[in-house]
Amino acid sequence: MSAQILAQAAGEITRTSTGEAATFWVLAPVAVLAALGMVLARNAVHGALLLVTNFFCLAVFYLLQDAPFLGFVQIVVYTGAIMVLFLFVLMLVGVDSSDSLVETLRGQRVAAIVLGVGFAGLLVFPIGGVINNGTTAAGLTAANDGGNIQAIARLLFTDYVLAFEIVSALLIIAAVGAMILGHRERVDGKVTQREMLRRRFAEGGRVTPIPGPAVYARPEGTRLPAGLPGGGTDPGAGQGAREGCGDIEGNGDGDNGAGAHARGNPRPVGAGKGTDR
Amino acid sequence: MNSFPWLTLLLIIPAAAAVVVAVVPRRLGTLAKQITLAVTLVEFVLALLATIAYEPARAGFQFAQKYSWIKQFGISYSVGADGISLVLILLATLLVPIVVLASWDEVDAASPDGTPVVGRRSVPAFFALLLALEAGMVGVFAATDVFLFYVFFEAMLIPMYFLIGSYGPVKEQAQRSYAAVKFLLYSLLGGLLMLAAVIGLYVVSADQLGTGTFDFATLRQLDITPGVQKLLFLGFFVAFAIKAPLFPFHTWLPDAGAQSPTGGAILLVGVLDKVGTFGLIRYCIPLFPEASSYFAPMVLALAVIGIFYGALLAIGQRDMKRLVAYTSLAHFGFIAMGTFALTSQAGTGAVLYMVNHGLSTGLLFLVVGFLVARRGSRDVGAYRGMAQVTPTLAGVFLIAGLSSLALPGLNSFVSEFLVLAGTFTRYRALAIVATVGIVLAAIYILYLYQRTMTGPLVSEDARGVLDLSVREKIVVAPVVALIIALGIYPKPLIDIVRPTVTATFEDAGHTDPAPTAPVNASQTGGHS
Amino acid sequence: MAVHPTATCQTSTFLVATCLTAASSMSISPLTTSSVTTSPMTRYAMPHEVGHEVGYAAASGVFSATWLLLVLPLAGALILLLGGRRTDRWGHLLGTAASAASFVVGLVLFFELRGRGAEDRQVAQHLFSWIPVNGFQVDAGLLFDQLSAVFVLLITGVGTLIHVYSIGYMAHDPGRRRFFAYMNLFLASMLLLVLGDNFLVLYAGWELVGLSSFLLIKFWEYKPAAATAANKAFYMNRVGDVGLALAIMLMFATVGSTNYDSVLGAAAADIIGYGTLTAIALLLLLGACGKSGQFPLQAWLPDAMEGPTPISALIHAATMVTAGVYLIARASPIFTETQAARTVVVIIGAVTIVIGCVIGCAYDDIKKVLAYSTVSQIGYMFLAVGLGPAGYALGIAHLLAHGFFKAGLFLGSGSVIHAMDDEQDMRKYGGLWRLMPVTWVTFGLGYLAIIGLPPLSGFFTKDKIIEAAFDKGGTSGYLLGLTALLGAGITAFYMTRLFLLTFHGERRWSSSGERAKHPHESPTVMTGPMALLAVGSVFAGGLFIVGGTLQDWLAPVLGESHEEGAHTLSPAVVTALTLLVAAGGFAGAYLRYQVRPVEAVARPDSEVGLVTVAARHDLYANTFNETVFMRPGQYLTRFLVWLDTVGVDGLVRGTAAGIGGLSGRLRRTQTGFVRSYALSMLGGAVLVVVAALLVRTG
Amino acid sequence: MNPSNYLILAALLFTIGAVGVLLRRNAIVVFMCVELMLNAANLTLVTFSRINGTLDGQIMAFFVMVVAAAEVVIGLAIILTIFRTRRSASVDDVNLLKY
Repeated sequence: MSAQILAQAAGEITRTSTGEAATFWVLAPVAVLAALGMVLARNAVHGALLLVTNFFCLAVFYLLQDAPFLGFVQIVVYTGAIMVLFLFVLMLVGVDSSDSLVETLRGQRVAAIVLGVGFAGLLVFPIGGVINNGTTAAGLTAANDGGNIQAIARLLFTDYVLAFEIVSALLIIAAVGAMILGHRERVDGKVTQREMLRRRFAEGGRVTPIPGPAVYARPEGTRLPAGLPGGGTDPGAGQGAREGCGDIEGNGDGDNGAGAHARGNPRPVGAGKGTDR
Repeated sequence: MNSFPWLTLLLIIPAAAAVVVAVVPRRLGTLAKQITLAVTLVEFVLALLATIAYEPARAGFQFAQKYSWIKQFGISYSVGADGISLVLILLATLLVPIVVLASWDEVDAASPDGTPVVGRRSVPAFFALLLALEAGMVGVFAATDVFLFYVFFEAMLIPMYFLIGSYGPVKEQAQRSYAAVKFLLYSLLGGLLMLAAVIGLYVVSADQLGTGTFDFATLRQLDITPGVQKLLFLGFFVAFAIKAPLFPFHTWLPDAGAQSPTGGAILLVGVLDKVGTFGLIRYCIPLFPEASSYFAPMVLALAVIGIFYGALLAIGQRDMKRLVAYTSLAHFGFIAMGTFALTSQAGTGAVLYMVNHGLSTGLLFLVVGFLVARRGSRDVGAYRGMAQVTPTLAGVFLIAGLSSLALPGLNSFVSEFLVLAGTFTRYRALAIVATVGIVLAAIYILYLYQRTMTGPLVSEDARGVLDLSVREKIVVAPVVALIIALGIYPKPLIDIVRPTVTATFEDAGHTDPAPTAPVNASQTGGHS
Repeated sequence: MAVHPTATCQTSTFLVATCLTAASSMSISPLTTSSVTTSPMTRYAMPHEVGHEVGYAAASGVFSATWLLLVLPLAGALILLLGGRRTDRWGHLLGTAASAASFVVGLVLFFELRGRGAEDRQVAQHLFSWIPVNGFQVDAGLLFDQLSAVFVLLITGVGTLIHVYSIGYMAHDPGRRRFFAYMNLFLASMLLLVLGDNFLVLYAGWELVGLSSFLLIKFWEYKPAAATAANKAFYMNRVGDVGLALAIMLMFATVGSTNYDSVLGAAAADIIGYGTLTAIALLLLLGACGKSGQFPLQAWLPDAMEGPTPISALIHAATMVTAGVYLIARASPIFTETQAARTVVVIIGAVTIVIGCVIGCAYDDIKKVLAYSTVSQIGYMFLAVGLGPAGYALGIAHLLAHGFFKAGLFLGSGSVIHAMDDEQDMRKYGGLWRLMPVTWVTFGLGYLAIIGLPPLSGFFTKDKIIEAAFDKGGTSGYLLGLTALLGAGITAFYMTRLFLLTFHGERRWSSSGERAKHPHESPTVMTGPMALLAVGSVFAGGLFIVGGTLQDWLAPVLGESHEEGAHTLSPAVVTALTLLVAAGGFAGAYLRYQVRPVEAVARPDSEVGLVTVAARHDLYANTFNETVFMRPGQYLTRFLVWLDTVGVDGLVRGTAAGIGGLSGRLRRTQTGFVRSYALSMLGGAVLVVVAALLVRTG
Repeated sequence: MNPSNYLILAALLFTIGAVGVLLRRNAIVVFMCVELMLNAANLTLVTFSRINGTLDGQIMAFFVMVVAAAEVVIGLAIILTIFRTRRSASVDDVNLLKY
């Protein structure tokens, strides 16, 4: 109930004709610039954030057009869920990778712009024509009499119930699909504990655990190699703390899949089985 | 006797036999041959009985049978024979047993340099293909439903394709497949155009008669507007011009003729190409009378060009089989000229010419096949002075050549003179030009005979070449006998063909031009 | 049917024999059932033509055996050809017997014909309906009338003599049986030609005769020269046959039938227009020239000497080459009506006379000289028949006389060649008269006949032609007369040259050393026929011309010859002139070749006069044919073969390659970049929107 | 205020999205542009729903959102699998399927 009141409230505020025009002429340029920004942003994350602003403007427009349910769904589902998913993937794929805007395909840029402008022109001018002859909007007051959500629900579960069921099936399939795509079959056999112990002693590597990092109080203590009881230093022990949180050098170099940084340090035995995202 | 289902029988026997022979295992090659020979002989006897049962005087199709096949489109399995188709069925059923006997050991014969070519080319398959081809041929001539005709028109190509493709000369694999594919594509292209025209016919019949039909008899009654008629005519004409090669569409024939086995070549040139000329006189003229008289000058021009082009090219050839193929290009020029001169003499002559050409070129291909089997090479240079070593072969070669250059007393003269005289009454200049063509005919035949048969023997090892074996003589004898008999007394054949051709032309509104100064009406006017 | 019989082919024998008996049995049946011919021969009298009635009586009684004339040699040929090796021993006797039997039948029919009244001496026998197609009704029938009777006798008579002669001449030839088979085939075809009652049957005989001459010229096949000569003969005959075929088609187109009675009746009744008639006549003339080796188409006759000598005698002297004259005589109603065509015939005759004589003098090969002499003598016959009604009978008379003495000469030359073991160069002969007396006498008589010594036949027939030529009147009469006279003179010259070189003068051969020659008299089987022919060449002329027996005999067929017309020169003067000219020729040759010594080797071209050089190359006829027809023909065929492979076939392969190339290029558009696909999608979207807008606003 | 203005705005946004798809090589950005195009479509749907006075447009927009969600899930999963194997998220590197 509260959502419905809230929706109606939001609807009334913005629907007065002058108010609507005002908000439109403010938010429309914002939406367009946000969209342009998203396209032209070198860094993907900046693009994502600009897209979010674009979605907010759209949400407002929905509210302006007597579609409070969609407005909120836009904000909650679209911006909230999908954009976050984007950011999440961006994080995995490399947040700070900035693309070079140099075009590789011959004539792609020119053609894209020409076609884009042509397409926009074709769409806008006829609609422009429509505006001049002043089509009047029938308005949704009649349709929304019992409240927008109730009306939508009535329609949804009477005329479009089949579509509704199919879409639900679609979502399930999407979820399963994502799982399948994400899953990586284990290639090597499951390493039992016996096996790990056998490997630990078989290779002749370090058997005892590595001494803890902060053996000496001095700030660079973590970098000094540990001294061995019989003199000399144990290179393995000088494991520095990680510099910064797991930065992954940009596009495609270095095996950051496993997270370890191979600076002369043999893979710590048993440190982790192929941790991956 | 007219209700006896001759045609269906003639159609089913080879088809069934083809299946049986195809199943015969490879080892039992000779068994396959014997079955095929027996079946084809029975088929020929049946065809003879049908001809005897056929009453030339009665108009329309005899032995007609009609069963609806695809109701929605009004397609029915309807067969019937008139003078023209019966004679061509007779030719087909005659040539096939001869081909079977002629290629008795050609398929698994040792390759020219003696090493036996065993296994790779299955003998039963070869004979099954021959039988399938015969079924296709009988079907295409017997069909009186245009769609059924089209089906058989295309069905015939497949066995021929395999015959050329896998049973041609052993060593020339590349050229063989090239020739086979070229033949198939060329004929299919023609077939497609014809299919378009057939469908056009269906549509025209649909809006004129309410329900569309493919039945030939009803389609003849339609009065199609000249514009549409011209289009449909061209659709049919190009398909038939490709099949019976007229001038510009002929390039597949020499390749196919050279690369196919002897048997294949005889059937290809002897009967398969006749489907084209048969189509011209059976489908193009009756169905589209105005269009055919409109296009007649064009076709005649192509025909005359074909006569000279084929003859001149034949003179210039070194490959014997290609040479014979080009000669039949010239002969088809005569046939097309006869058909489109639109007089009953020329038409009867054209149909007779189809039969005679089947015999004379068939014999020529047989003889060339025997030569190639003996010396291995198709090049003319490999043979000189063979008459001293193989006199009977040389004699038969000469008879075939003389029949091909239309020597009076042999079969082709009757038809060639009819064609020329018939054309003369309507198109004088054309006939004069065409008559000069018979000199070229003499040149290419006798020049070939001179290069291969006369003069000193080509080389000492040719001394050992054998003359005709008994089997080969049995193959050749009936054809030679027929060539001479049809030359001296062609009346029985003419009596069968003449009524149908006269009816075809009169229905299409073409009557023979009367002589300008008739001496006594009683003798000339009487249409017997 | 040149099926070489050495290898037996039993089955084809059986089959071919059955179809033969079938054909003949069919012909017997009409005889036995109804003696009257099946198609009623309506008789129609021509309104104004005097006594020239065309219409045939039905063959009855003994005439019902007319077809036997034809079938006997045909049967002989078939038996010998298909009999194979078994018939080798008696093959030649069978051949001669067949020819003799046919001659006997011919004689019987001839005397039966003589017994009848003058008007119903034209007997037609219908055999069977050959090509019945609506308006084109052609029946195979035989016509035995005065003209064909005379020819039958000539063909079978001279034929039989030559068969007998060949027994001796071909005694040692392995292919003797095949030779006699072809000779019988030739007789049968020639008889078919002369006995046919229909132009198409004549055409059939015409080409079959061409075939048998082809077969016999290339009888010694292993010699390439013989093969090429045979081909050349056939090609040139075929060129002539085109003319004949077109004439027959024109007849059918105008008269609606090709029978003699219809066509010749229509011509006589002046129904056919003058233009068409001239066209028919000229086309017939083309056919005649092809077959008789006249002016434009004479190149093949000398080459035909490659064949054995009996053949040169029978075919290329007596019978086949005269077929052209027979054709013109048979079609006399057509030629009588067309003045233009006859002038062309006369011109061709005159030109050929001169060509024949001039070349005749230049050759040293005895058979070539005789061949060219034949060409010029036939020129005389063409000249005669070209003069119109007056000349037909004279032409035939000269033809018959020529048949005798030219065959005699050829057989004589054959026996000389035989004696000098196949040496044909006259410069290698000399002084043979003492060694071969019989040949010398018979050859001599033939020689005297041909140069026109008064009592012999040549004098009568040739003199009459020269007289008729002068009687034509006007400048053309004089011109023709003079050429004929000139021809007579040159003929006397080269014949005397030939006679002296061969039989007189000193021996230019040796009977020892490696090229030893032992000339001896030929066996009686050869000299017998030569003697008979010699007798014939002495009396034949007189028999035919004196008292106009032949002219009256042929009148019903060839029309009355206007004997009483005004003479431009009195006959006595003409005769005197001819004798004078002949004597001059004789004297010239005698001085040149008897008195002065003859070199054994002919002088090279550089030393002899221009005319002789031209004559040695057949007045460049062959070179002309080669440059105008053969050379361009070869280039044309080579060009067309190239055009076909590159042009027409190129077009086909070109389209295939084109489609291949196109698809290759289209393949390049799939770059693999998703963005270029997206671009094309956007392009598509733009097009859709444009289309939608156009449709909505349009 | 005339509702068609929204349509013009939607058209512009759609075109910007389309051009973005064509120009950018980073798969994720391309994917975001697609999302942008979808939202532009949603805006038009809602506008037409208002013009026609029926709610069908909004329901259509609702379904578009659901489908967009499903699509994003799958799209990103694919991008990740490609990234895992090829270490690069550039669209141009995935060009093996060509002539």
